[in-house]
Amino acid sequence: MNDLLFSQLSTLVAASVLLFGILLVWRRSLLAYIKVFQWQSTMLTILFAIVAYFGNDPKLYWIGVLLFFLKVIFIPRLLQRFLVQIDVEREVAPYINTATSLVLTGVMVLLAQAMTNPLIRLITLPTRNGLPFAVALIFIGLFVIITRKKAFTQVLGFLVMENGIAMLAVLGTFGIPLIVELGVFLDLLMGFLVMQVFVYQIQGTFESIDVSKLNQLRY
Amino acid sequence: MPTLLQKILRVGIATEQLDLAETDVVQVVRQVEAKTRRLLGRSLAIREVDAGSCNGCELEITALTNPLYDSERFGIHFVASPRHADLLLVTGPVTRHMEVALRKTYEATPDPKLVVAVGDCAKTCGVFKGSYAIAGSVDRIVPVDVFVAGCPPEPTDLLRGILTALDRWPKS
Amino acid sequence: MTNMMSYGLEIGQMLLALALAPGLVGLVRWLKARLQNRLGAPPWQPYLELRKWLAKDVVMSTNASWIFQATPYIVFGSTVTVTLLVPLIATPIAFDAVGDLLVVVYLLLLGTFFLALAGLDAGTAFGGMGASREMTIAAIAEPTIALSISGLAIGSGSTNLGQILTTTLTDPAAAISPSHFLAFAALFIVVLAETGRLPIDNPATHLELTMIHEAMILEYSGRYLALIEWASWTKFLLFLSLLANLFVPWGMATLVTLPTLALATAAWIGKLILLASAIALLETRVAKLRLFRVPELLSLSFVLALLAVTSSLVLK
Amino acid sequence: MMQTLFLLTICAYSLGALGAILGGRGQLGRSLVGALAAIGATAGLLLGLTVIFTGQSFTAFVPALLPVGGGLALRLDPLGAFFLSVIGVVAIPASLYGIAYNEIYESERGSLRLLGAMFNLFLLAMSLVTLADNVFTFLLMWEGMSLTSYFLVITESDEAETIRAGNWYIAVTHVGVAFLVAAFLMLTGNASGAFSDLRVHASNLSPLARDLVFLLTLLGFGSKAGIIPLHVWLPRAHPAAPSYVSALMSGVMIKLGIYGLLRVALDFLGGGPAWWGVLVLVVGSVSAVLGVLYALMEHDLKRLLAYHSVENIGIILMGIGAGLLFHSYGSMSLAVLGLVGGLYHTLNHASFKGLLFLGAGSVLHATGTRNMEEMGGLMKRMPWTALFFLIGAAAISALPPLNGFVSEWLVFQALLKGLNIPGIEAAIAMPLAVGMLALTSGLAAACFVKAFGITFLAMPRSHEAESARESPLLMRIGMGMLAAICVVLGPGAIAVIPLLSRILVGLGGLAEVPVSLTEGVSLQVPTSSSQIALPTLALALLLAIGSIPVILKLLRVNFRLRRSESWGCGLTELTPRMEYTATAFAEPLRRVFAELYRPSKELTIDTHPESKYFVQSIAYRSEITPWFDRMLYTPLLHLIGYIANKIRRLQSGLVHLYLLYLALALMGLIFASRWIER
Repeated sequence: MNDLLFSQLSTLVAASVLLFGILLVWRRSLLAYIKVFQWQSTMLTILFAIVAYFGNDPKLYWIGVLLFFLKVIFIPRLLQRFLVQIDVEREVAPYINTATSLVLTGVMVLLAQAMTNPLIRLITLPTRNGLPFAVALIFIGLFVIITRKKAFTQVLGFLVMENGIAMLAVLGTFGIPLIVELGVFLDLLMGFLVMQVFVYQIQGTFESIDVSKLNQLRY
Repeated sequence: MPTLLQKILRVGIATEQLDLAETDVVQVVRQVEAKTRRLLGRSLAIREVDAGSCNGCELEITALTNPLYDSERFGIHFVASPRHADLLLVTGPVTRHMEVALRKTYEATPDPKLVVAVGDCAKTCGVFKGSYAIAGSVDRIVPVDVFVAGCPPEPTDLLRGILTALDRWPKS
Repeated sequence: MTNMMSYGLEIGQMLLALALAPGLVGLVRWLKARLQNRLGAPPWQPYLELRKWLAKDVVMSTNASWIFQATPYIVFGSTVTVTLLVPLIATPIAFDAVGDLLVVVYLLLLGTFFLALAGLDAGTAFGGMGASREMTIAAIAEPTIALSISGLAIGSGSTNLGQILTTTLTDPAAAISPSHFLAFAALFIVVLAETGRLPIDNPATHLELTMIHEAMILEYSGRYLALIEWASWTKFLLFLSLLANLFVPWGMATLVTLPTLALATAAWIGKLILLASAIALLETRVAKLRLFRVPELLSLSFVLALLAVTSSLVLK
Repeated sequence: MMQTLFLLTICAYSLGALGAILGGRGQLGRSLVGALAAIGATAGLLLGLTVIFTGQSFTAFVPALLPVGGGLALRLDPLGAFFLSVIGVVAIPASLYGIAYNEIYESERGSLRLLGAMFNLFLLAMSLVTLADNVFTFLLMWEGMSLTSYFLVITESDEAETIRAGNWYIAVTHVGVAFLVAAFLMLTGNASGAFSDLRVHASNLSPLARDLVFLLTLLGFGSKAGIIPLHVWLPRAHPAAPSYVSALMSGVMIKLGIYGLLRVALDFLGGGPAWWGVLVLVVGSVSAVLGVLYALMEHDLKRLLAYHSVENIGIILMGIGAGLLFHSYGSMSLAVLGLVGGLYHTLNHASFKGLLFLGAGSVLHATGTRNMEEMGGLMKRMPWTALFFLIGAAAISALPPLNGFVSEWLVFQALLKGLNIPGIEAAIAMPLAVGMLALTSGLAAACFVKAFGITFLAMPRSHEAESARESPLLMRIGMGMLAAICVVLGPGAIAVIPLLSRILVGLGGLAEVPVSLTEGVSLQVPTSSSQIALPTLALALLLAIGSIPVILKLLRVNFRLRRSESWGCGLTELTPRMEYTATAFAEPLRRVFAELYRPSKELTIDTHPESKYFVQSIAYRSEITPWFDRMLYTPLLHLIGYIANKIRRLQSGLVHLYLLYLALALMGLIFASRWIER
């Protein structure tokens, strides 16, 4: 019964983490992106807590707390400040329109299911049913990075992808050693800061954060 | 979302309560409510026709639906089609362009129906009187049940006018 | 269950649905008024409107044909038939064998089809616009509905409403499975679209250009208007009941005795009030979407439904 | 008994053809030719029903006829009998309708003789396709069917567009025949061409050869059935042909593609691996969705219907694909569910599409145009046509309790059951198929609101529509018969479905005992509690609708009604130009699916030379080129043109050179045959 509850709960929360990933594809205002990311990270924290509780792994709580501070409070706040500075509100005209993107998202989820299906049959972890969602989330993050024009959105895509990786780790292995996790966090932070600088530079050069303008550099 | 809810709670109900002092307004309001209940099953649908007004009257009419006056609490609401309406609220001196439109609106409203002409212009054509663009006051185009005087009339006057018109509602 | 009682139950729930539908809509309106800091019309206002419409004359366009006159009856009749099919307070019911979830959806589509035709019948631009929009939204909402139905049907192995409810009732663990949760979210969006609520359609709008449902019925008056509005209110109640009962069936009567039925009715009304409040809150919070954003919202719900189906397939 | 019916069918059609050549003009002649066709069709229908009811096959073998191909072998088993009956169902009303419709050809337009003769021969050839029992007979009749229908398509040969439509038709059909010949050659091998030998030989083929045969038949029969992208001839040929011929071509002829596919894939090959089913399912889903999407953008009433044929063939194939998929997994009762869904939709589509084409023909007859933008207000001018068209429109939109709903329900149930199939390809294909089927039916409803609403309701948009008159009695009778069938086949499904499951008994290893899909008055899905009782539902619906006015009367509700102008927001006059057009109606969907349609837009605004704020005229033009035309056929035609240009060099006009070619070809053939021998 405990295992069943664990399995159901973890899958449910994993699904909601994915849900916020899909919402990211749907929304257009950059402020909404931040909110979505915040909610997604909150759900991810809850997922860490669930795995820590049922999997009897107290150090996961610590990672959860860390994650909460970093992704629910620190990064969104930074992003918001950032948004005020670049003064852009909306993602306009992505390369693929929103309705099609959403349908493609559905297809990506199907693909993720197909990919992880053999794996799920192999392993016996109670959390295995959430794995396709994690893989799907990574795909979606990648998809957002590919199809959106604003550098800001791409940063969000990167963050979401990272959330997917964290989810894959916690569901697939019940968390990796703390030190590795810390390293990943650091990496993430560095990556994020680098991208921020990058966006500032684009903004400064083109007076826009439209990445599609980068091709002007060729001339 | 939380900010919105906080704001809603902080403001509370903005509609002016009836049990304030026994003023003239409140009495009117009470009477309107009673009458609409008796005659129309407490549901009165109004179609507003702007037959060339300066929009002063419209401002006051719009005020009827705001949270302060909230005409909806008496079952009075505005509708998008004369087919749904019980009462036409006509404003302005009828211009020649709007003459046909007014007539057609009257024609399109199902019986039983009432017409309330709002504002001084509707009765006398006001400052526009004698202009080449004017077809005449409202009662020359469609049968009017009640005139509401004022330039523009206050929401209370409007309610009083509607109330008087309801007296003319055919008894079934 | 004896035959007599089960048919009595059918008639009873039909009458109950028709009787409560105006009140439910009135409740949403009242709650919305309160959230807008207004006093608002009391929840029973729609009943008064119905009575008034039934007493008024009908004005019918000279362009219109018998379609215009038949439509209110067809719309109302098909909705009434649906009230017989959807288990509202007890399960299983006699009409489970007559129609399943697909029949419910297609019967409602029958009403929409004729309403759209009636919108075109008078030859006005707004009527045509409403018809076009309504059919567009109905068409692209259809895949989500079908997929949500499949999501529900996988668990119970059947589209039979009674069977679905019984399966959920006997297996509460399934109710917190992600597929259940996702199918609910998907269906909720579709319900908003199908019943013309915000952010898809604004039921309180007076501006023709933003209308969907109301643009089609601008020509209707008197008893026809009463029938169409009553039917659309009943449709709203039915969709909310489907949402409530399919995903949270607890409280429904499985035995037909007076106390259980009374309890079940109370539970059902409680669930409806909860959902109605949620919708009122949502309608206060969100703005209407531009018409061409609606397909995006519906494709979002499609993805959710697809996820619901595939995740329940994986879990099998 | 069966012998008599068979002979009657043959004789009536032949006499009809003969009569048309000899006379066939004037009221009497036309009636005679049409009546003979109707008699033939009736006899065929009775023959088919007899075979279905008794379960005994009818055989006739005439070795002396066509001795080269192994004689004229005919055998009518239940599967063929079903399709023969479908021919009868549409052909009887169509023939009667044709008697009155042909009046427009009395003048110089087209040849009435050719039309009458080809019509009868077309029916004969179609009937014999379902009867054929060896390869030679089958292909001969298939070709006869194609050729006669080609002549029917180009009846109005005074129009260049008609000729072009005919060219498309004949080209695609013959590409299809080429695939079929290849498939049948592989199936026949060294055996005789008799179908019974084919069954034996097919079981000895290697899996690869079987796959190849399946693919070839899917392409060959698919080109006739109109699967995407081989459907290009449908939207061209159907509008060009006389309407009752379109009804037959769309209602029946394309279904013979389904017959062929079932015959080969299920009967000869006895089913195959899972991917066959998935492939058919995918082809079906794509055809269904794209068919209806392009139908939505059409304003030519008959082209719109033609695209809907593509859609419905897609739905039929979805049922059949699901059936084949279940078959490969060995769940036979579910296989029957899918196949019965497909077959029932075949019958239903024949009835409502036949009806709709006859209705469109009636409108064309009255207004002289196929363009919906010039119609409107026909409801009052042609009340019967309008009523029948409405029934057809409701049926094709799958509205309960009409017949289209029943078959879509069956297909839906088959797909839902398919979700339980293990294996990842089913887990991906099935949910998408469910979604696409639902999208299809929703869009079809939208499309028929447009087709009916714009054509029949509101005000007439042109002078022709304004002066339209109701069609002659015979045309109304033809439509009325099909409308009645549409209504009856809804609740009547409980009587028809058991027969359909009997047809499939023993085919390709399906169980010998018919699978019961009904229980009492309910349709029942095997191994599930999903069921619907259409008769009860229809009754409840009728009662509910009928009792409302009564109850309102009892409540003493106000029943006064006043007629007045439409509410046009106070406009001086509401003119037909202000009505919503078909283009406008479809605009939201065009925008939603813009990525697929990629419409070209052209907006020209003429302003006054003095000031750009005074607009004198605005012209808006938007066109949609279907992607298969854009991406497949245009390059293909260019390629063929290029090759033909190169080959032209061979044509020198010198007789000697041609003799040399002959000699070379002869020698080449001799060598080739030696190589094949070895």
